[in-house]
Amino acid sequence: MTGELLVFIVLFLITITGGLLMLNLTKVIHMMMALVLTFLGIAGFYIMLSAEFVAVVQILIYSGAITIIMLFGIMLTKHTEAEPKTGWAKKGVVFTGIVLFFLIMFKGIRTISLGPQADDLHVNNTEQIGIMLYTDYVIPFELVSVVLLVALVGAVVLAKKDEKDEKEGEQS
Amino acid sequence: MDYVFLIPILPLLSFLIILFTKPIYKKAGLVGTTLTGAAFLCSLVVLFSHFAQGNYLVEANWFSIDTVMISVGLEVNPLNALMLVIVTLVSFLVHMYSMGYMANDERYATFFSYLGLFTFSMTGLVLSPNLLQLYMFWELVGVCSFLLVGFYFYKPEARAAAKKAFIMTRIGDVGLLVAIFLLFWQTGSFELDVIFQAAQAGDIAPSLLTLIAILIFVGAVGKSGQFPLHTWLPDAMEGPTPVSALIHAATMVAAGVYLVAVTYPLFSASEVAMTTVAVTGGFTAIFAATIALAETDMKRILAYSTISQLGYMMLALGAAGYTAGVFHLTTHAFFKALLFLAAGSVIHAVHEQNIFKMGGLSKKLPKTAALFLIGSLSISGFPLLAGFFSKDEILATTYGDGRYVLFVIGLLTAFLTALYMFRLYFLVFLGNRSTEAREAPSVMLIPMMVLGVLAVVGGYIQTNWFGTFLGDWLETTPYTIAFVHPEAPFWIPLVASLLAIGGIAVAWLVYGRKTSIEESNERNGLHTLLYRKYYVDELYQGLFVRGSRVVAYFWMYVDRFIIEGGAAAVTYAVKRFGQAGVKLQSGQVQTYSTVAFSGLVVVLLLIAVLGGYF
Amino acid sequence: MNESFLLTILILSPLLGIVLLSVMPGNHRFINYMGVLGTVLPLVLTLIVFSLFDRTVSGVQFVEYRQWFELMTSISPNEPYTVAYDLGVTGLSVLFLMLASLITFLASLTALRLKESAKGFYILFLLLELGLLGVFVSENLFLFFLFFEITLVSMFLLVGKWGGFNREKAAFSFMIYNGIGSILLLIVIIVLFVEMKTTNITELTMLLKETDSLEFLSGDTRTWLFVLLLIAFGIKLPIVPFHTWMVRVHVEAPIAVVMIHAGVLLKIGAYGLLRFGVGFFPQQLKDMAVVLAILGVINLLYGAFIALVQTELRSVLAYSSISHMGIVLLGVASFNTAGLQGAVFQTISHGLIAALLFLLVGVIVDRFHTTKLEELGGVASQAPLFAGFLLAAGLASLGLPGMSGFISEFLAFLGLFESMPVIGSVGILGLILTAVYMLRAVLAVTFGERRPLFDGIRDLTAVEIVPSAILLSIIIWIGVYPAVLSNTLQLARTIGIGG
Amino acid sequence: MSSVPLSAYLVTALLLFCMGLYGALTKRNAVIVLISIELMLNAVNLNLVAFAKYGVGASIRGQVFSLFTITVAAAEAAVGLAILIALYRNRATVNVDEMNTLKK
Repeated sequence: MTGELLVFIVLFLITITGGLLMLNLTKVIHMMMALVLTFLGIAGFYIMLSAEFVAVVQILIYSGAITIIMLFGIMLTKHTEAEPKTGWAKKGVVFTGIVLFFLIMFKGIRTISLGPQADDLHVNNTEQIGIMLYTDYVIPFELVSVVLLVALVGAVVLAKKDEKDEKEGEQS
Repeated sequence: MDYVFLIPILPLLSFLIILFTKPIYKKAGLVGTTLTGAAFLCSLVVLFSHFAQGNYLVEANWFSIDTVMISVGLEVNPLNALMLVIVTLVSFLVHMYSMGYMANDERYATFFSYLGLFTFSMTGLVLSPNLLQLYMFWELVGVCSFLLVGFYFYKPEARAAAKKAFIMTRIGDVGLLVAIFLLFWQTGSFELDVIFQAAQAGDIAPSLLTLIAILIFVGAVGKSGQFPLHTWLPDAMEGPTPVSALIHAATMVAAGVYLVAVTYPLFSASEVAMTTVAVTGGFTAIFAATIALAETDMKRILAYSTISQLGYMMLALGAAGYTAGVFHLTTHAFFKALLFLAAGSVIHAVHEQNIFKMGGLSKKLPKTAALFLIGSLSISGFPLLAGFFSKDEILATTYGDGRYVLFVIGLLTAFLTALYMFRLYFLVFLGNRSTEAREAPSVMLIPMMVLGVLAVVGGYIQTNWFGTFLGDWLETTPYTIAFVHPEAPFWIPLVASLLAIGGIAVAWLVYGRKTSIEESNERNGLHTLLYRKYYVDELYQGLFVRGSRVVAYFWMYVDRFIIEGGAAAVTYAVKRFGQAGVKLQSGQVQTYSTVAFSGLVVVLLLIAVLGGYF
Repeated sequence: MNESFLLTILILSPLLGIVLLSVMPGNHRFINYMGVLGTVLPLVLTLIVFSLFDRTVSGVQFVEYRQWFELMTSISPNEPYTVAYDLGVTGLSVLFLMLASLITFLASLTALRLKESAKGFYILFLLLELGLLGVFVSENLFLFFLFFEITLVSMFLLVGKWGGFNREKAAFSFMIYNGIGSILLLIVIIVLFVEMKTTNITELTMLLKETDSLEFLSGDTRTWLFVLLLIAFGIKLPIVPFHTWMVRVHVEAPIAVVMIHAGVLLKIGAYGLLRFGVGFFPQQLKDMAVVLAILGVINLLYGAFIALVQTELRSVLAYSSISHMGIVLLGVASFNTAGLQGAVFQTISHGLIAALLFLLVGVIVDRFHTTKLEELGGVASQAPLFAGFLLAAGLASLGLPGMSGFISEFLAFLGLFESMPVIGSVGILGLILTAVYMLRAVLAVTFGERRPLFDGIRDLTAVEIVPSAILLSIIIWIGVYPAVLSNTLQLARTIGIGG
Repeated sequence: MSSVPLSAYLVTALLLFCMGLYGALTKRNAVIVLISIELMLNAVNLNLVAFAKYGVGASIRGQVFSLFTITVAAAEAAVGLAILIALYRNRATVNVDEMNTLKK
């Protein structure tokens, strides 16, 4: 057993445990926290896969930003009561479907092995990404920025109280 | 002879004219009487030209069944010509009589239009040269009878009686219909001539021929009120009395006898069928006569008497007495029509039908009483009146045919006939009970007088003394039928007369001498049995009416619960399937995506399994 | 034969009325009259077709043929499957055509008293007529099916919107049953199309008759197709136990629609059975004749018995229709000229009689607001004319000679007695039962004590007398002179069996 | 060669994807549903990065793609949450069972 494999197993356990906890915990906040575990585990995988920059971004965006946003979301809405139970029939149908889906995909990817391994990813990883972004992918990059801007504005507009609603709120 | 067609057409014209001018023209009776009178004259002319020219037949194509052409036509042969005269004569007289009897009825015109339709149908029936046409008119007269019995439609009894009359006769009609079908497939034709030739040539198997003859007889039983389909005829007395005289005494009910006479070649070819006819006739004769003994309603007594006399005719026909049967049919038409019209005159005068509530009417209604007496004597077989000769002929034939049991029954019936007729006569016309009554107008009396004369002299067309004119004429037929002309023993007329007079005497002893007789409510067993008409009505009510209702309810519940239930189950299943679909459309994204994902899994599974990845 | 556009004009003629109605404002005073006028044009055209129809020539007349579309298939790349626009009339269909446009016209008259949303009613009504006319002039199974479906849809809407209390239930059971029927019919059509490469009815009849060697379809397949056809048209006819929808529709639908339904729509079942069942699969029919006859007897007696104890006039008439359709089955089952002729006669005659009876029921509903037998009675005192017509219609229905019902029943049973005398003897009891239930119902309405409740009731009005009198006189005309049907029918030549 | 094969990463990603899917389809709280979707996106990202190292024509492009995905996911999270809050204000619930406006 190599050290790499050991690390993989540890990360795998962390990630899956986080996922399972998310599915099985009852309080919403706890679920969020379990997910942070998963996100961190995934970041570990990124490092193993010579993607330091992505790993850092993962930690920043997911474990940081998105989690915080979601926590805000939870706090702004009702969260005190426990997650209501879903019917067994529906759960069963979904679970069976997912297990079948898993088995089929698993069968497909179990022994997959593609081409040679890329060796130079860890060399100046961030630089490589930066070059790539500003050369080949400059247009998508700019578009993504527009998307982000739109999302920002959209989120503000959506979350802002309607003036009409406000008036009605005042009247009532 | 070429104006034979006028005979049915004139009454039809009467029907149509009255039907369409009903709201504007008030002289319906006159129109009907005139046109029927014209038809009667035509019949007379046809009768006499038949003596000169013999049989007559005209036919036209009607429609085709594939290659078989079905025709309609008019036929005159001795039997037809005689029937025509009887029908049109009685119809004419009844028309005339009704002008007085129905004068105050608000549906006066309707009555005459029905009478016209009936006369049309009856003459059409008589003139038919083929069985299909005969059957059509056969049903039509049934409908007219139905309409006229139910003429007082607001009376529930009339409604029930009309329905009963139609349905009971239809049961018989179905027998006739089946016989017609069988004959058609045996001979390929409805024409009587063709059928008779085939029967004579032996083209029809004997057993089948017997079956056909009996089926035809079933039709006759229904129409002529023979046992066991007799119960409608007494009930049919709910109709106006002239109708009872015309339809339920003289013409339509005699159509059964006529039918047997018309298809006589078929009957004479089968001994079993003949015996059936004779036994049914004889049994009906005495059966109905006994019921008439206990009946209290004037018209119903006459109705049972009609049944009994029709049984007599059947007995004659069954005993190979073709002439005797037709002869009695003729005389019976006269005296029974007379009796009914006279009874109508009484009812018209006193508005009462129970004979125990009448009495002493001979003083108030002398003419009616005299005419009724003539009729009663004639039907009882009093010597030298019409009924005497025809009854003798029947008794002689039965004796000559060797059916001694039936002969005795015939004699007994003759005695009973005299008894119940004079029971009726004495109770109604003698005694000194005083009832308000006025003699009928002459428009009613004249027809009765004409019939009275005929009831006296009508018998002389066929006697052993002055010649058997009627028989010689009737029996001119191209078919070989074994007509029986036994040498009647001299004692038969004697015994018959004695029995008739004996019957009258017994009636006198029981009913004639007393001044007034109350209807007694105490009845012994036999009397009750007779009074309840042997419980035949009750039996039918219980057996057939209830029976069919039970079956009907059974099927209705099967329909309602099993078939509707099955249908409901199908609809329920469809509905549930639809509801399941509706449930999926819950508006919840999760449900939608679950369905979409399940679809994906199914597709993947299919690809995996069919593609052999597993 | 020369190409003519008469039939196309005929089936499109209701469209004129539809267009005119749709541009009229819905509350216009003359909207009902417009609707009636819309049915006059098809009637006139049908009369023209009827009178121009050559009764001395056999075969299909007024043929119109246009190629509609072609299907290229991998099964036979060189022989495309052709679907054609194919019209024509035979002696059989011209009679049904006449029946359809006549009854539609008379039914439209009875709808004159309709007050609410008459516009929509008449538009759908004319659409129904279009479908009916199309069904009877189609010489092509696809066209037949198309028009058949048009009748279903318009009928569904008519029942569902203008019906009685339970109209929606009635409409849905109508749709479900008839939908199943059309699916089966479609299956048969498709199988025939795939196997025979044509859907022309006459061509199919010839091909299927000539190939005794079963070149095209095996005997088993034919039997199955015949059974499917029997069920498809049996639902329409209807054959017990597929009849519940029809009773419901009879009880719930508006009177004008019931007249068409009982008078014409149910007759599509008989038409289909005669044209396709007898035409395409004579051998199979012969093999299953006993089954058919038993079904017929069941229909006859079952309907009669149940009609005997119904307490409501419409139900009595509905079950009486079932009973009468049994006679059609018996006629078909006998499979000889007399029987088949009887079946056709009975179909036409029952169409007329049922239309007349329901027309009068419409009057009852209008005047007395009830069809319960025990609540009616003694009507003959207050409305003698109405009572007279009802009595005449009832007598016609129970097969009174001189009216069309008799000759039809007579022929059907005559035919049956040749092939199956025993079944015939059982079935003939139905004639007695018919008399019993019909008289019971009719007399319960007309006869009986005068009811003061009904004093002052209006007798028939002119607009009711005219259609009743027309129907009754046609019924009597056919009864007195049946050649008017049999000459046109040319049965042996139309259906193609020898005597 | 690395001792951890490509399929190991792929199976991990598959597991995560399945968990996310299960959560997205069964959880009632809309926030958790959103988070579950994020989890599915993460699984995809993991695949992208794994292919960047072990895939056909492996190169840095896979990582760039995953960055784009993360960006879009962030935007999605933001907008989703905004919608959620707007909805919550109108209907006072985050229970997806009660969000059935698609039906009407």
